[in-house]
Amino acid sequence: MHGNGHKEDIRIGFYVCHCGHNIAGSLDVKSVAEYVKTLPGVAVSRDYKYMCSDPGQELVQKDIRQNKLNRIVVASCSPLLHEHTFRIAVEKGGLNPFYFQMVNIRENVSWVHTDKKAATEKAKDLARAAVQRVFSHKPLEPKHVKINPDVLVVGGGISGIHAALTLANAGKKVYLVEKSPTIGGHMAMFDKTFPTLDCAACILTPKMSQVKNHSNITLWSYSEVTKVDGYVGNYKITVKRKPRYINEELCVGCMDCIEKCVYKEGKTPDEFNAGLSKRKPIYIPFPQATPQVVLIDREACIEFKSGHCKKTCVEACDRNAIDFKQQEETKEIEAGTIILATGFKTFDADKVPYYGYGKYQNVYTSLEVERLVNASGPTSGEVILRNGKTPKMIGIIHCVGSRDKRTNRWCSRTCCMYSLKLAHLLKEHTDAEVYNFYIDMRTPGKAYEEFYDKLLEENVHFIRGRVAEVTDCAVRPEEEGKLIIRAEDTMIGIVRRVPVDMVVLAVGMEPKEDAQDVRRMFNISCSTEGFFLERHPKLAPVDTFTDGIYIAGACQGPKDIPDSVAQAGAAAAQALSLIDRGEIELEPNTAFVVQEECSGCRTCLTICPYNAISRDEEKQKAFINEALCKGCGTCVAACPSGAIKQNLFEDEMIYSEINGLLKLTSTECC
Amino acid sequence: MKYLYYPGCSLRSTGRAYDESLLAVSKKLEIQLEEINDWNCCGATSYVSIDEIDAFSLAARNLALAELQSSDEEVNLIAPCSACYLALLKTERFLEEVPDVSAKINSSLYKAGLHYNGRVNVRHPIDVLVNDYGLENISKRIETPLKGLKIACYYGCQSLRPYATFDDQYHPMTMEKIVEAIGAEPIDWSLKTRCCGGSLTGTIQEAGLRLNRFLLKEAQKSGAEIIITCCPLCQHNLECYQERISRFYDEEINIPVLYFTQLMGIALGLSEKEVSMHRLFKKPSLKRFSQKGAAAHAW
Amino acid sequence: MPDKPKVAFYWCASCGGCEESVVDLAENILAVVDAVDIVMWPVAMDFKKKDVEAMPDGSILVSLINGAVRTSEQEEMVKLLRKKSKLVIAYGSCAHTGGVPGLANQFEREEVLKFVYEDSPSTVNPQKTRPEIKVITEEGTVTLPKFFNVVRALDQVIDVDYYLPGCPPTPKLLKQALEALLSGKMPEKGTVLAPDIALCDECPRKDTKPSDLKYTEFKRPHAVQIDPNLCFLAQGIICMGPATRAGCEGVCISGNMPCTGCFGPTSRVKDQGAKILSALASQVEAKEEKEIDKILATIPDPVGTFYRYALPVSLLRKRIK
Amino acid sequence: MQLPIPTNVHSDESHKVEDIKKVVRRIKFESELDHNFGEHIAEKAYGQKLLGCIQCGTCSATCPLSHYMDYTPRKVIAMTREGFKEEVLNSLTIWLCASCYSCTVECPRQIHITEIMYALKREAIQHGYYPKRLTIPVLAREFYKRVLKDGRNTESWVLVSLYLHTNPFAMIKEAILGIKLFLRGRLTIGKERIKRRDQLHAILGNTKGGSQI
Amino acid sequence: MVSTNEQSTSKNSWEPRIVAFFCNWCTYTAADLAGVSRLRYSPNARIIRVMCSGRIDPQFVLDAFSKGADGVLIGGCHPGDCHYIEGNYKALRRVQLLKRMLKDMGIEEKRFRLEWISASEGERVKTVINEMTEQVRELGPLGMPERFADWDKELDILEKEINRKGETVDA
Repeated sequence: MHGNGHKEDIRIGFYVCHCGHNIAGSLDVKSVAEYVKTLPGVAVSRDYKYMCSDPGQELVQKDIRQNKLNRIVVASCSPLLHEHTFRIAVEKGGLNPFYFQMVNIRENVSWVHTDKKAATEKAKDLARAAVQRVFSHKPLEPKHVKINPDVLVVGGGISGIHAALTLANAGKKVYLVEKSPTIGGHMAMFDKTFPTLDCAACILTPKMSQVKNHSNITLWSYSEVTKVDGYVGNYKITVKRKPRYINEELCVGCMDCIEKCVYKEGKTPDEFNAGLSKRKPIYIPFPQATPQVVLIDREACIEFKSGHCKKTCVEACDRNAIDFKQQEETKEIEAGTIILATGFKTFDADKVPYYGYGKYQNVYTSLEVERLVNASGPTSGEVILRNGKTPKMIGIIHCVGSRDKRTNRWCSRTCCMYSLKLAHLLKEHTDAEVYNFYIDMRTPGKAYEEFYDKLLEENVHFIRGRVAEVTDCAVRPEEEGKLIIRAEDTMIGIVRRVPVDMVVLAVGMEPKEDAQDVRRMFNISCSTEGFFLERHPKLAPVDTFTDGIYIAGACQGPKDIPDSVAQAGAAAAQALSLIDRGEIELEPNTAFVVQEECSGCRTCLTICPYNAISRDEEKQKAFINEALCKGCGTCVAACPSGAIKQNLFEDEMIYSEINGLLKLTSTECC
Repeated sequence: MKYLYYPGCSLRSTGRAYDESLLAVSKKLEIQLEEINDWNCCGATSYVSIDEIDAFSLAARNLALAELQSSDEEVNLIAPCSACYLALLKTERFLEEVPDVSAKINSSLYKAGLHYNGRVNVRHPIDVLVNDYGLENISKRIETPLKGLKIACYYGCQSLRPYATFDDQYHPMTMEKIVEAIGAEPIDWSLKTRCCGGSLTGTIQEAGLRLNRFLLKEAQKSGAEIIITCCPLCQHNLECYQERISRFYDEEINIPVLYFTQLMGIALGLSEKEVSMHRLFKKPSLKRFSQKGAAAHAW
Repeated sequence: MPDKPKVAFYWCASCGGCEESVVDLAENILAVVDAVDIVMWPVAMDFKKKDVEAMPDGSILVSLINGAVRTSEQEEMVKLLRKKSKLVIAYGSCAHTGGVPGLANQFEREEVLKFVYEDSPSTVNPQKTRPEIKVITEEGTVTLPKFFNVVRALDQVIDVDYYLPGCPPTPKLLKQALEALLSGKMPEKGTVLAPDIALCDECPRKDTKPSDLKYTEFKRPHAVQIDPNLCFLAQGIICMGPATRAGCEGVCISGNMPCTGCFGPTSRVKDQGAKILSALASQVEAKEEKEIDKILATIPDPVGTFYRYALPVSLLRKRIK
Repeated sequence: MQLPIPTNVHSDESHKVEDIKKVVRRIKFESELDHNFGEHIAEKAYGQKLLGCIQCGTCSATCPLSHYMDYTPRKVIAMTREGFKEEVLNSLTIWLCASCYSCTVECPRQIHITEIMYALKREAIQHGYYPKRLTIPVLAREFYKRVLKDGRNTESWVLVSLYLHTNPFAMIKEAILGIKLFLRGRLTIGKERIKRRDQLHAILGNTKGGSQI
Repeated sequence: MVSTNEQSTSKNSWEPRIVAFFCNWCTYTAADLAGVSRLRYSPNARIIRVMCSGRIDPQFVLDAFSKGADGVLIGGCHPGDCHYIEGNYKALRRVQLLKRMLKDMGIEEKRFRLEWISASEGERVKTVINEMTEQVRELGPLGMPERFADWDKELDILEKEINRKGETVDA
């Protein structure tokens, strides 16, 4: 049991945390502490209620001083949560913070095992591994990097706009990159916003023009990020600026060119009107589009298709802003932090054929209805169906593409509320009978439940039951020519057939098509559903696992406008806090080549993903640039003669962990 | 092309026309069907209602027999009746995916000196015709294209649900493709997988008849001249109760209900007798095609 | 010759090449013979076991033992020499890391015997005769040593002070070792008496290895025309150099043959085979599992290639049944 | 149009009308529930998902027969989950299920509702709850017996015994249809039988399910 | 070289021991998620955290086996998702060759497994650990340390014989 005589006099302090009942309820913390006390090198072994609390940390510091401890092991939660906390505590106690190792007996043990005996055994094994590991720990200095104060915001919906403005108002330079020709996102398409029913455009457009006019914001619409290099504080981003075939500086948005286009009528489905109207090849998405610049759709424009257009648009433009030869541009920018606010897409109703979208012309998606009731929409706010009639009976189907394991299993959070809003607006516009078919009514927001009350009092029908089918097969004369909605009225316990003139599908929110590509590019993770994954669901909701990259809005999960704005503000604040600190401490887990041991075989050179390893031609040996090394350790594993080492993850440390886990004490290895 | 063939009980009684026409069509298309020796009832839906393991074991015996009869690495077994198709398919699934059920079935088989290795692939004749034989090859052999004949394809429940493997569960199109391949015109209607009530016509007739009435009316309304189906029980229900439905509901219902194989046979130049039209209550009027057919035949 | 230090040479499971290498000291051998008193050298001199047994414990300055340990006789002899010697040097790859005989650890004893006495293509043995461990004749009882199931490096049987690596060790290394020994300037116990750096360090083709090497295929030396001036790995030929200790001065390389790893790993490496595997596999130019396997399939015998000399001291030691 | 009164529906309906007129005290005490019932059925039907039902009613709305059921399929799931064993096993619902699998493929929680119905039917038989003169279980039983005996189902024989056991008068009505079928060779008098009935008897009846009927 | 276990493992109380190397960014995070989600899985795996699956040296795998692990599990990010661009591909390549080598050395394939588990796949951590525990349990103990001890029994026979002879002489 003794051994290690050849080592320096190691005095380990071991602490096992109860974490209230979280750990102590599922394993015997006392016996873990007692067991560890018997291990070589352990001078102090204690259990304590909450190690991360101030008294817990002070306990460690006091022990370091009084018991001359020179290694600390804490068995508590995941190192991803509290490793930093304890390192600081160790440092305050007067030890190098890297003389510390954390044992995860909560997420990896107490929360996942029910057999108390087995859990205790496992905790002991993990503790022994850590105790043996710290023998080979070395004092290290953390790496510091400077933070470039400029910020990149990706996505110009309400979240991106709000984050960009917050940062710009704080005096930071912001690049706002938006994929589509205008900022505004989904919110710009909405008519009214729940529960206050204030007009979306009225509250959004002022913010859009602030973005355009802010001296600290560089707005690049119709642009996409194509490459991200670098690391926290020093990101290098490549942006592709797609050609609009309009000189952005010259165009004033007078729209004369659109007027004069050889197409008298639009032929292309208008994206902004959810395809309910047609636009011309030269167009501006909507009157308040920002920037207020037109663009030409290459796919639709005769000049691009045949080269034989009269180019009446060019004639019409007295500022000579039209430029058919415009090329795609590639811009490089540098930013210290990045906020991703790339938004969501609505569920594709084609995937649920039983609701007849695309088959029956009077089945609409909620987004289409937003445009239909909008005064600036294709019908100037008049609710006229595709068959030219005004509906007298309307059915709104909730949870389309939500809460369904065959499509999307999550609740999209906004549909209940916007369905209520649409029910109100449709009733207001048409005086029709409106039926809501819902599974559960979810109104958990400020003044939301009150809005539901209002709708109930407006005598909107609420049928609790998921719709099985929308069909035109009539079984009664009164059903002829109608769309029949079949659902069980679960409150009453009877199946109902409700014939309506218009069906509204309350489509859910899902990750954008390119969410996976975006997250790869920015090196962040996605949750199973495909939304961007936050660092911690409660405590770090806008952080990601990559330092300096934050997420805001519906790209993180379904969210309504108030939540998106709140999150955008939070993301901006996180970025600001980093920028104002000026620098960030990085894990010193970099690799280094022991010069006298390197044979210069070049194996590592081919492997490093960051080109951090170069060859010193004079010495004929490899050399690792610490600033470029990110600490993956791939070269260490590959070095055939064991000449590369990784701080915090040296071979010896891992071997001693393996030994410890397999119930071998350090004397028994090798 | 060679397949093992599991006709099932219905095809030996109410569904004889299905059996005979399928065999005739297969012969014409040079698809060899070899009947499983001494096959037994698949268990259908009734058996599962009483004893699950017995039901699976019944079906599994057929699978085991099929394996005995073929040395192919993958034994393709055609089960034309929807209930048989599902019962066999489901047994295959459970054998593969539910270990405790699988153990019980295997021990039952063992008691009978049988063993099942999982080599059988249960196939629906539509699947085989469309995916193995190929629509193009069918088209090539058409002698009497049934041009302009409007057909409602009715799939019923169990050929597709819940384990549809060869077509979409909601909007199946394979039978329509066959209809197109033989030159006829499939009509679009939305009830092609709606239930016909199964044995309810015999047990709770009001319920059964109402379901069938709905189907028949909708098919007629959609302009179909003929309904074709791939299930003996569906065919029986849709065809044999028309008179009663007309009487009950006091409305005219009159539409021939054929097995899809019967219609195919006609298009392939087989005679009405060969595809067992004489077994139907209501023969379709295909006279306008017969001239051409006869000519081709004589040739 | 009471003043001269006593030296013993002994061989176990080996090919005799190590003995040859001692003779390869050429004229230097005379100096050695002059300086020491050889008390045991089965290959060259007629000393008996009992002569050694008669010596006091620790009276031999150094025993240089080559070969792996495979039989009970070898075990007995090395244990005897250990007792009588102040120092034991494991001489050559077989004693150091198990060597080529150690590859027999891919098989069970019975498999080996069966192959040798029955199945090998050059064997004619219809009666399936096997040597008997004990044969009683009129003249007396003749015994054969027990043939172990496991081949071992020397330090897996006795305590070893130093290692002279190589198959065989070079005369230069032996000379250096003997000089150090006689002058009493030996390093820390357990040291391998060769540079603790990989062979590439002294490889004559070092500069010809590209820095962006990726493997799309591995080639076997006999199957290709080998470029005499280009790094073997750059030619797709497996060379153990990066994972093998230096000290041989690249003799194989100079003979236009890749390193096969006889000097064993550096002191930082626990398992030579695993390390070269890691290095080579990391550089395979493929991302799809199937593609990777296709490229790696061009290494027909990974164990035989990566552990040619070091299977008995590898982490797994021997194939399990 | 006035619907004809169902001739051969088990006439529970009339009772119900009276029930409503009567003042009936309706309450369920926890002690009357079988709290293991839900999990028991979930296990049987390989449908742990049963417990994940959100009571949306898609099954009921998609069911072609829910109009005839005493409890909609959704209710049956809720009652099963909560342990209303008596009511569930006594219900008409489980016997009306025609195994069309619509609910199974439409369920947003992917609950294997059809399998649950089968499990409930078996449970009802095992516990002697099944309505002995209701046509559906009788058909199942007669079918079961026929196959147990011969290995194959001869439809004519099954139907005859069905009517004999339930409503002999209905047979007269069905006779015309029977004759029509017979004339077209679609009903046989002889019984279909397999040869190796010994195998069949070895295979069947190893579990106790069938012995309950 | 020969090591003994502190707690002797009798045959019937034997529990598989799996050493799991998880990368910090995906699989370790997924294991944390499994914890936060209170998923229950078998306690047979012991996790060692490394920054990237590319850090995993084949020596670690062999070392774990030789020290008594019955199975070794490596968890990394899905292809294309590596936090360090391509570390997981390097891990995959090594694993593919190592698998072959282990097979040649007589170690059953199911004792060594590489899994891609992303940060959000807590459920997968549970499934994989449960699955592997059961597979290894079926295979039984690998017991390399015990095998080493067993192999080395042939060595001491001679010595024992000599000693025994000595004893009889003494007697």
